[in-house]
Amino acid sequence: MGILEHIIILTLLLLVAIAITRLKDLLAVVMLMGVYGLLSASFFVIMDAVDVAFTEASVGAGISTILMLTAISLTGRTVSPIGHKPVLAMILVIITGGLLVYATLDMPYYGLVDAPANLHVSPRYIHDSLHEIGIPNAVTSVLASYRGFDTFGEVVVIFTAGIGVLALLSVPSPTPQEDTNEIKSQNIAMHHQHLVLRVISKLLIPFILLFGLYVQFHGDFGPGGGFQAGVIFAAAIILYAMLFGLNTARKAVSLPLVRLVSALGVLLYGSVGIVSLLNGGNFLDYNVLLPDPVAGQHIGILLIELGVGITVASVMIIIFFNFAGRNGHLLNNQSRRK
Amino acid sequence: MEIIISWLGTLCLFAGSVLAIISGIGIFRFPDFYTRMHAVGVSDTLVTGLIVIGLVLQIPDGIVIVKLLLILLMTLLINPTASHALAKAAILSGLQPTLTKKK
Amino acid sequence: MMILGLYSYWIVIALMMIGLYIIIAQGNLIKKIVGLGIFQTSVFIFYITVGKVEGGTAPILAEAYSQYSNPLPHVLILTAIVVGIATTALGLALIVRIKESYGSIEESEIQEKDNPKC
Amino acid sequence: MLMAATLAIFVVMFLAIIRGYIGPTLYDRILAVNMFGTKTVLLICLLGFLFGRPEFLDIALVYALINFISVIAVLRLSGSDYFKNPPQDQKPS
Repeated sequence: MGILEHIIILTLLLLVAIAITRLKDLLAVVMLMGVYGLLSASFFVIMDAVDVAFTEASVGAGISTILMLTAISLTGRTVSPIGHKPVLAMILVIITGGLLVYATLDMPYYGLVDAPANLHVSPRYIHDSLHEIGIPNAVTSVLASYRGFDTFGEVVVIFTAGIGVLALLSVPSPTPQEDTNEIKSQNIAMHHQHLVLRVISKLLIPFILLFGLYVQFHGDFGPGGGFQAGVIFAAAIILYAMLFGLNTARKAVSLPLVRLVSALGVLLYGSVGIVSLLNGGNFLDYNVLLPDPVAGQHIGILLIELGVGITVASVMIIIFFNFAGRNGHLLNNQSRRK
Repeated sequence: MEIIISWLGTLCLFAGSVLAIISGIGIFRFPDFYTRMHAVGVSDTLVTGLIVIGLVLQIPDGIVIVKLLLILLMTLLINPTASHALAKAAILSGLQPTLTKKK
Repeated sequence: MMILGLYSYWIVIALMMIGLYIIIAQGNLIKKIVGLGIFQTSVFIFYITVGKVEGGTAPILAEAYSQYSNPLPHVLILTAIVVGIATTALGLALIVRIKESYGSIEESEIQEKDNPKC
Repeated sequence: MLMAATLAIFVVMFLAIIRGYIGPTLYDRILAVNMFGTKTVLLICLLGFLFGRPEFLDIALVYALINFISVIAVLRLSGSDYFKNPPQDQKPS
């Protein structure tokens, strides 16, 4: 069961990847990258990795497409052809691939129950996590509790990337006085052009935000958690910025505040660790947070997932606004088309 | 009664699959953007509706039905909107439909 | 049996090599980032495939199931995906700045501007 | 029947990928990606039922929403100056 879908999806993935190498139009490449993301997410569903599929769905098909598009709108669309045939690259790639294929001959076959990778720590996670941590989603308990320190590192990496984008791309925001009239006229022009979209989005945006919160707090019981929720939350705000103009969105979502909040998320995560140190446990050992260890785990996981969600959402918003703000006309007054 | 419902579900799934393949052929074979648009835009929502209803009829579990209906609702909102936006953007960008086929 | 058992690894390798080929052979910087993305996804697929257990189900524990897939690779890849998009954004930001100062995102043109003599 | 529907979805996905590859205009590609997205939503629903754990439909819901956002993003962003002049070779090489 499942082997047929498995093979079909992998073959489709390969086809899309080959198509991507052959296309010269960067927009088409980005579109196919979106397809690639959707396909790999479906593959993750077949592989039982529902949390990963969740993340890949919101990141690979959503945010990454949007970021690539914004970048392309700043750099141009065509790929100029290279003068020579890359024979050397081809040879190198074929040799490496051949060696890797040779190495797979020693790999355990797909899906073996007693493959070495599945014998080491995973039985502990599967058998003991329910009464050690007390939540059914083993992925969340490993992510937030057993490997909490690792996840802390990942959150810091995301935060650092946000700072990096800020350092590279941030532009001084326009002064509010000269803005107001311009925003109004743009708003009217855009209102005519995107009427249907705006009405539907006004219905959808609250729903998406609510759904983001559901994913954030339901992550203990089903697929979801801070990473996915953060991305979904940011996607809703990006949708708002795209349909109502960047300047209007800047008014609704204060960027200095978002910058502050992105740091607060990391701080929240770290301070949970500090509090558990003060209570006499190890760093990020939630057992000591409350008298009852399982309740302590609950509150600890809730807090650090919140920290993750806040940081991820605000970093994604920072990244998008800085990319889009780089090209001042990108989202504001392009409605001059007839 | 249950047999009828499950057969109804199967029927919905079957109709959905057939329509899906027809729309797939449409997007592949039709000559220009607007005809392809109509093949997809018209059938996509119906296919989603049929398959989701087919799945609803197959399962008695409450929360799953709620989620499926939520998906159906979202699709009913999103698909026509996306089709509308796409067609409007195409016509505004000056893409002309192929009116007569050149021989 | 061997083909079925190793098929996913071979596809992973093919995807990885396609990504590598794009990174080496294409001159356009955005295309290189796309190649990096393909390479990265191939690693994700590899990890997830390794964690799959035949007959297992998603590692969301419930009474009715006894066999689960390995949750550890899921955790590693879940965080890796979000970190991946953050680093991709950083790369794209660098490319935007390169475009602004060099006026091009083609590797050969950038090199010409750096060393006009060669 | 679930299996047959899944296979039908795969066939449609394949056709959509081909349309996304050959284009020829940007809008054809967006159309193909949009269709691919809705088909992925269905695929996830069907796979959940096929593997006997249909409670993970949240993923399909996310797909539907994110797909909408990315289609809107393409349409909004493709209005910028660089995109108005399409490249000379519209066909893939």
